[in-house]
Amino acid sequence: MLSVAALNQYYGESHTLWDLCLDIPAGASVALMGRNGVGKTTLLKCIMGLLPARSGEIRYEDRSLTALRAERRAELGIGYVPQGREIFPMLTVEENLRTGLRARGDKSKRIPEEIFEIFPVLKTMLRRRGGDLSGGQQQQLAIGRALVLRPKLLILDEPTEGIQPNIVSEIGDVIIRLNRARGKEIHFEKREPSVGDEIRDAIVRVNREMGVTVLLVEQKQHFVKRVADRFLVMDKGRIVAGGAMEDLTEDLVRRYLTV
Amino acid sequence: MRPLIFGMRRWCIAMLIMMMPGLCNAAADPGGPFADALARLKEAPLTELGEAVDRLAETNDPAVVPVLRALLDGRLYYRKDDGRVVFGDPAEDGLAIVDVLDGEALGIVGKFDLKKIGINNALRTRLRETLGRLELAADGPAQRLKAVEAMSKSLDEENLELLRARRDTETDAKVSEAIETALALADLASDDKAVRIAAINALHGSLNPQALNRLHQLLEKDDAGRFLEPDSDVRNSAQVAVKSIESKLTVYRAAETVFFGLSLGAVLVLASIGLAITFGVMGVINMAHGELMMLGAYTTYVVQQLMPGHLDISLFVAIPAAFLLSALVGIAIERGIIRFLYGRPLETLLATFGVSLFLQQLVRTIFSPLNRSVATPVWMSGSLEINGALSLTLNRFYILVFCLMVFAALLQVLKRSRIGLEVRAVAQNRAMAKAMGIPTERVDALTFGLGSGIAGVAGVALSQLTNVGPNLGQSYIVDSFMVVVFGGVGNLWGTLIGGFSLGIANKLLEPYAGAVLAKILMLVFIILFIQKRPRGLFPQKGRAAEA
Amino acid sequence: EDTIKVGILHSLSGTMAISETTLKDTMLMLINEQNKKGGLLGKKLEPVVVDPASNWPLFAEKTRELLTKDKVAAIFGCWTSVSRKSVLPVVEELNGLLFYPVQYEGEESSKNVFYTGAAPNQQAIPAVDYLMKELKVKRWVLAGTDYVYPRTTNKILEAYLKSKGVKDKDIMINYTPFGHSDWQSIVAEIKKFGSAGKKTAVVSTINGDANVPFYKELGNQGISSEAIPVVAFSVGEEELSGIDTKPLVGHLAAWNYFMSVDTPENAVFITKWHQFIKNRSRVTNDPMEAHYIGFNMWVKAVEKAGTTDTDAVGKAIIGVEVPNLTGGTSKMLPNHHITKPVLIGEIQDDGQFQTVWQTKTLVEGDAWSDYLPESKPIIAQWTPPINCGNYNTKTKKCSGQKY
Amino acid sequence: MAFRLLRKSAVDVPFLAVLAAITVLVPLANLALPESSPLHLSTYTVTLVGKYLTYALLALAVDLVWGYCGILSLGHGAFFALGGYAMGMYLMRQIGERGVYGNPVLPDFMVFLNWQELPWYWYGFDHFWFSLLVVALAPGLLAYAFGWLAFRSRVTGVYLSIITQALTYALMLAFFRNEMGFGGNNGLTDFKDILGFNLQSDGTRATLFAASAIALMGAYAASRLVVESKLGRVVAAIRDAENRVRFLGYRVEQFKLWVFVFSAVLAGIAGALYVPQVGIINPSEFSPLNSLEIVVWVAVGGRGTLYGAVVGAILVNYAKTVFTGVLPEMWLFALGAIFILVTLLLPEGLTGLWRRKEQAA
Amino acid sequence: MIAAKAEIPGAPVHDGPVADRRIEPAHKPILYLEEVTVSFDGFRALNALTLYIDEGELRCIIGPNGAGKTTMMDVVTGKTRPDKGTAFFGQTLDLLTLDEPAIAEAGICRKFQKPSVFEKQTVFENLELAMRTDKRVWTTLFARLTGEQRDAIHEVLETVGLTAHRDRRAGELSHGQKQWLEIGMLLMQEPKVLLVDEPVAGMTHQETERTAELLLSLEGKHSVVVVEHDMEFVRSIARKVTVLHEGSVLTEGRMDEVQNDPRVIEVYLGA
Ligand SMILES: Nc1ncnc2c1ncn2[C@@H]1O[C@H](COP(=O)(O)OP(=O)(O)OP(=O)(O)O)[C@@H](O)[C@H]1O
Ligand SMILES: Nc1ncnc2c1ncn2[C@@H]1O[C@H](COP(=O)(O)OP(=O)(O)OP(=O)(O)O)[C@@H](O)[C@H]1O
Ligand SMILES: NC(N)=O
Ligand SMILES: [Mg+2]
Ligand SMILES: [Mg+2]
Repeated sequence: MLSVAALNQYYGESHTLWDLCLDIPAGASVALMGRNGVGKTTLLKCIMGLLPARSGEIRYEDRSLTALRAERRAELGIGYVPQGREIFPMLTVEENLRTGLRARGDKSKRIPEEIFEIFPVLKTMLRRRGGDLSGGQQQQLAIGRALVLRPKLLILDEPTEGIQPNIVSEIGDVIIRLNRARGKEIHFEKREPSVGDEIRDAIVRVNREMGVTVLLVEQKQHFVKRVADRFLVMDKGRIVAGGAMEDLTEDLVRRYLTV
Repeated sequence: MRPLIFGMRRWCIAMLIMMMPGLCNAAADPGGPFADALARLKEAPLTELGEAVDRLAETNDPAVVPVLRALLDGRLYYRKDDGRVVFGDPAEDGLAIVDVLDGEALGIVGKFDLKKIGINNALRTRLRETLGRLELAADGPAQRLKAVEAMSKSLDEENLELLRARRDTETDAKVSEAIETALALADLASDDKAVRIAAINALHGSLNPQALNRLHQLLEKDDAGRFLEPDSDVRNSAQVAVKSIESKLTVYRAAETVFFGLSLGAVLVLASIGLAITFGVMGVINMAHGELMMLGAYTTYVVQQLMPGHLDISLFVAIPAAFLLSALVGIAIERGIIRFLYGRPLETLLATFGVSLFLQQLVRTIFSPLNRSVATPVWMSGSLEINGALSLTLNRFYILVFCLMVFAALLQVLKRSRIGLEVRAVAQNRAMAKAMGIPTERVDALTFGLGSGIAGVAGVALSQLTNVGPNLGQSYIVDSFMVVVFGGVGNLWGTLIGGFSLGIANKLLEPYAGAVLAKILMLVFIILFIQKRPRGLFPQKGRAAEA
Repeated sequence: EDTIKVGILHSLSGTMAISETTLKDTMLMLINEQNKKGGLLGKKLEPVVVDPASNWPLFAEKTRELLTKDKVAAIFGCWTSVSRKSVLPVVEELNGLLFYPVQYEGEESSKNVFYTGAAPNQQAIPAVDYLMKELKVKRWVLAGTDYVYPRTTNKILEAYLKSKGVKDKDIMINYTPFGHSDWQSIVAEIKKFGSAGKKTAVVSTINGDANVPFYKELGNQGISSEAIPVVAFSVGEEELSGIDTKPLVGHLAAWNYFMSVDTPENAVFITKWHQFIKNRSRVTNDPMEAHYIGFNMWVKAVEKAGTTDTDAVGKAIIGVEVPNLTGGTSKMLPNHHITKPVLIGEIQDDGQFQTVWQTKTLVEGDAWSDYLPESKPIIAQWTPPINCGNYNTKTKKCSGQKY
Repeated sequence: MAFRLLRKSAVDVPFLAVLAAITVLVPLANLALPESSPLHLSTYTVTLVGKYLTYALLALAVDLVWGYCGILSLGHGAFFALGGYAMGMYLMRQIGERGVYGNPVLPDFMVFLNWQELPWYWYGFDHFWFSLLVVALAPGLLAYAFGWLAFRSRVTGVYLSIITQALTYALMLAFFRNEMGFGGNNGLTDFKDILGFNLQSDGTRATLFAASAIALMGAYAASRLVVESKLGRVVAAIRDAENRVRFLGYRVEQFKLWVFVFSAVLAGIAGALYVPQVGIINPSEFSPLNSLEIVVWVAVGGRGTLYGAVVGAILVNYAKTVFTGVLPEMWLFALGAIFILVTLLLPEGLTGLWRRKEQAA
Repeated sequence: MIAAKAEIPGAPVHDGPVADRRIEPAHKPILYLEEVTVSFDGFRALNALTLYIDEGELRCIIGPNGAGKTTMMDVVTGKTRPDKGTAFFGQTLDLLTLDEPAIAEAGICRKFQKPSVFEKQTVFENLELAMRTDKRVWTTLFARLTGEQRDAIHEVLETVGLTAHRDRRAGELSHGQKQWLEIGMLLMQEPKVLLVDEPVAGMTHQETERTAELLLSLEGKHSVVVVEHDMEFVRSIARKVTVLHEGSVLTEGRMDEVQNDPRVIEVYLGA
């Protein structure tokens, strides 16, 4: 699905990514981990085309992305949820969502209803300006906005930062549901009927067949373990380890993830 | 409401067309009194021309009206070599001339072969009056109205006689009213108290400026402190009539002031609305905005030069042309300069300041530093006469309408098309907009082009009001920024409301404070207003705005 | 190669470029003509053009540059009074020569400046006389741009009108800022003032750019030249070329020259101008004639003095007579002003003026107005025994400009 | 800390040294060397450079508020002009009886506009010390009143910029009015002498030049001390994150006000030195375009460095002098192109070029 | 001299259920929010919120996104004026009459949800700016660092672990380091009350632990109010927890109590 080869990136004179290589098979859900400042965000931005790479190649679905502008990459089905949410502050929630419509390619003028099924809070705040939302609401909006594109590859940079715990787990569910490639069933323990349950049912209904490939940067290990089926570990601008989630050993964690 | 009379010039042209037939069969006796009088017309020095005109009029020849009309319009010449008096009309490389006496077309001659029979202002008034007497029975009611108006300027016995005679046969209500007013004015001088009172009553509520003056005179005292009008009854009626007229006038004056304010506001709005996009939405401090307007104004000029015979429709060509030209220049500026400066908004100020110097000098080099003369089409000249006290100048009226149309169109574009949303998204977070699949470069170019194009269209409107010269832009740029900021950056409605309120406030102040002080007060007002509302009239509120 | 340098100090950019660029071209033409005739004192004349950019301090700086760096023999330049005021101390300090070609408010006479435009008595007063006598005007609107030339002119006119028995209530004075563009209220005001039953006229000292919107508004509000004639002192052919004049026919201007004047000298001048500027539609105007006169006077004086030395030329030029373009001969007076005819013209639809009145003889420019109490006793005389620009005939003393 | 010291020694010392050298050498080259000497500097040059130096001081003032405090003032020309008018009024009063009407008290323009007596606000200007006081006080007080209102109401960004522009525009219109008693459009001119010295003598000019250079040095050093002080850092912090500074307990508006007033006073001093050298002050100094140009000088030189502003002001004005003489009909093209190219190619201004080189080394 | 609530001048007597549920009444309250309501265009971000913070206590505030936690801090620090209600600091200081600097000076300091440091200045300078001193204009102009002040800065540098980075520009720090720097800046202000909005967002597990230690070490010396969504972190520092929901207090109590409150589970914690 996505492969990066020998990628080098510099901020001015400072070399941030070093001959970086990675490979993400279609349908996978990959967690990218690493300490603060090792270059995770930088890598994602390069993939998205928001930062120029000095050398190396990025391929996506058998075509080279290297020469494409960011907006073309979005049209090809790469959705991006940036670190720090990057909501358009003066646009209303609805307008924030509508920004993704152009890249859908189906000339649709309506925001797909499934977004509101996933994040009902957005529906109640359609007219409020994005910048006025609380931090957590903004995060939901950012994910919703990326989903408007109907992405085939979804890139999320620390999506749980500042999110209330139950929504964090919902986001996890959403990611799993969108990804689905693992074919795992998600179990919702039905207790009393509640709003939350309805949401989950909705998510289950939505996009069963989607099979979105996911690339996720995340610090919370329990979340990662639940959502991702593979991991990659980055250190000092390189990928230093990777594999199936089960292979993420304590040793690796100690070496690359603790301060 | 009464039928509307359009401006003087439209009427003149109507006259010209109407007299054409008369002109052709004007074959007068070459040795007769008419020919003599004509010869006298040609020879008389300016001081004696008046008598010559009277002599000509007395001949009662059918050709008198066209000759006097031509004299008035400056179309009467005589040939230097043989002294034949001719009508001259501009033609390719000179004047097409037609003999006055026998109607013979004498072909086209150069300007230097002819001498114009010139008149002056005093004579013009006299000519109009003479023509008025002659045309009191003309076919067109508008013509008759002019005739009555010209005659009321000097209400001697002869004129009164004619007017009284006309009163009985006149069919047009407006003309009748004008005649009644004229006669009533004359009656004010009557010896008979009853006639005077009747005249006053007839003038009750009249908006004819002479009526008010004459009524006022009735109330004045002479140097010895005696009333000019001895009879107190007459004075009392006059008092009442004056009151009624003045209260009407107050209302119309207020309406006039509001119109003045709206039209000034329309100019401000037009000048700033493009800036509301390039500056307000995109955040580019576009110092070249004024020059983009200037380009629009020059486009109007060029279009008029390119289609000389079609003045009336030239503006409709100029508007899209100016939009395109300014938009293209705007896109060029954006692609060539501004796109390298996103994220450095203050530096756009420096670069666009350079661009503005450049564009100014460019038109100076191409068109010379002189102002260009942009003609006003007939349908935009003169005024829409609501009544004697209130008339709306047509150019301003249309510009007001045009301003609202441009605003509505722009609003629709920004609302209906995707570009409105996308441009704001790009302005707020360029990288994220890209990541959402918005082609930021195209959006930037189009938006800047749109704002610039609107500046060009504003230039077309300005060309109808003011100088078309290299400095046009500079005289509006400060005001434009003021309006956008006053209205609240990023809010088109704010620009509209802001522009109109500043316009009206300015015009309300002007009669009391004078033009300069009014402007100063407006500026001080803006400064103080911004203290109260630091983000303009329609601020962008909340957390979002603080980030 | 040895040349005589002539400085040309006219704004080629900024607000005044509209008016002044033409004067720069006029000077280039005149110098060109003179060189064709063999130059001056056997040397070629070399124009030095600078751009003071409508910026008054820059005028002073450029003057200094011309006089010290380029060492020009004379400077022809300035338009606005403030630019002249800015240049004045510099030409006096460095003892240069300045020929100033524009009608102005008077109240000045410098040893180093020659005023070839009209003083108020050569323009304003005759125009008002004409309106009073010929058009029987009884009510007056004095409308001007708010700066010193209109202020002074209006003060002189007000005094003059009052001396003729005009009452206060029949005079309306209105000032507007430079470049004023929204004339709606003021024109409505004038219209109201003019509807009081007495013949009313507007005496306009409105400057430059403000005229176009002013006249447009007049036309649109239906104020014809017959109803309320406007006589302007700052609107010439050049200004009219930027206005659609059809609605303005019959409004007036007072100048010392019109392009339409029918004399052989003028015909030659116009032809040469068209050849030089390579554009047959270009017009000529009064300040151009002033430069024509001024330049010819300077040439004559240099020839007479046999040198370009300032003091010698300054002495020689007084009394020099050269033909003007209206058929007379203008003379440089000891007060550094010249004699000029006064012409009143009506605007025609082709953008030209038709002369409707003119003085029988040439009028001597008066540096110090007789209608202002403070300047009444002052005279300028740059010949012995007085030899100064403001000699107070009461106190018998000189003051002011360098003497 | 070390970093700052380094910066100071790298630029400030040579910069001040050059200025000091100019202060001494230029007047010497003008007065002491004979005109025939190749090293002689003409009075024209001295006056010209003197004018540049006052512009440089003005640019320095703008850089303080814009480069360091983030207040883009589009109205600093107003403070400059006020200082200039204060000095001009002194110079007018010095004319005394030598005016054209010989009135010992009233300036000429008042005489012929029929003023009967000196308006009260002209009192005191016959004293030099009083005028100097007003040179600083008038701009300072205006800046104080304006800034107090604006900063207290938290007017920021373009809103602030535009009302500063409105301020100078309103003052321009006001000073154009002859009723104001400042000579209207003609302004104040025809000055004779200052402190008894003839303004047109070379000695006086050289002295004025030296005064300008010294004022610039003083202002530069003072400004440097200010921006390197803790106050300077607070102000820079305000520029970058105004709200955060408030939550640290600083009264942001007072800091802004202080810098704004300080800068306005510097601008006033620049104006006061400018007027006797160019010989005229008129309301067009208040024109919004003039103020805009000052900002352009600073941007061309490179903002937020102090010396960048000085370099920018001098270079742009030098270019103007040269172009208006050499390319009288095309110079706007040249100047426009320079502005565009500097923005595009040198984002940190001309001095940025040099800084970049230094960093590379 | 423990002032009973009713005796506090200016603070209205409040006998609502929240007050009754106060757990450790022995402590003297330092921050009083009573019936505070804030609305934005009709939307109530805070709805008659009543909250007391005691001197020296470490209080965690949790609640769903949009519950009004940040808005509550905005009210306390003077950034937002409430429509209704009162806010007192100590017994006499009416926060609603003060502006931001005055509140900061009185001793309430705040860390923002988004790390906000002066990116162009060094770590050292950032701390110096924050330091508690006379912050008037003229004194600032002539301010020189005393040895004592320098020591204080160094001490804080040690505390937040940035000694090695003291001369780096703050903009060059990683996210976590910026968070610490900002906490350091709070410490420099020697506040009585620290409001800390989401201090561990974006931190790795280990960084989070260090932050927890840091905050715990402040307990007793300062009142600390922490807003955080990371429950592990909250658990590790929590003494008393307040749960906000839709602009008012849903419940308040010890962590284990709160955690098992079905309402909290429903609106916040989830299954
Ligand atoms: N715009 C920039 N200019 C210069 N250096 C940068 C810039 N952005 C990031 N860096 C540096 O590049 C390195 C990688 O940053 P990046 O944001 O990719 O880290 P990260 O792994 O995403 O960290 P975190 O977990 O804190 O988000 C860091 O050392 C950072 O300081
Ligand atoms: N200026 C504003 N205009 C409109 N709504 C606002 C504004 N400020 C805040 N809100 C709304 O008020 C509510 C409370 O916001 P607040 O930021 O206090 O939540 P929070 O509890 O801090 O949430 P989070 O945990 O997600 O940061 C939110 O719904 C938000 O959208
Ligand atoms: N002298 C003039 N017209 O300013
Ligand atoms: Mg990151
Ligand atoms: Mg929050």
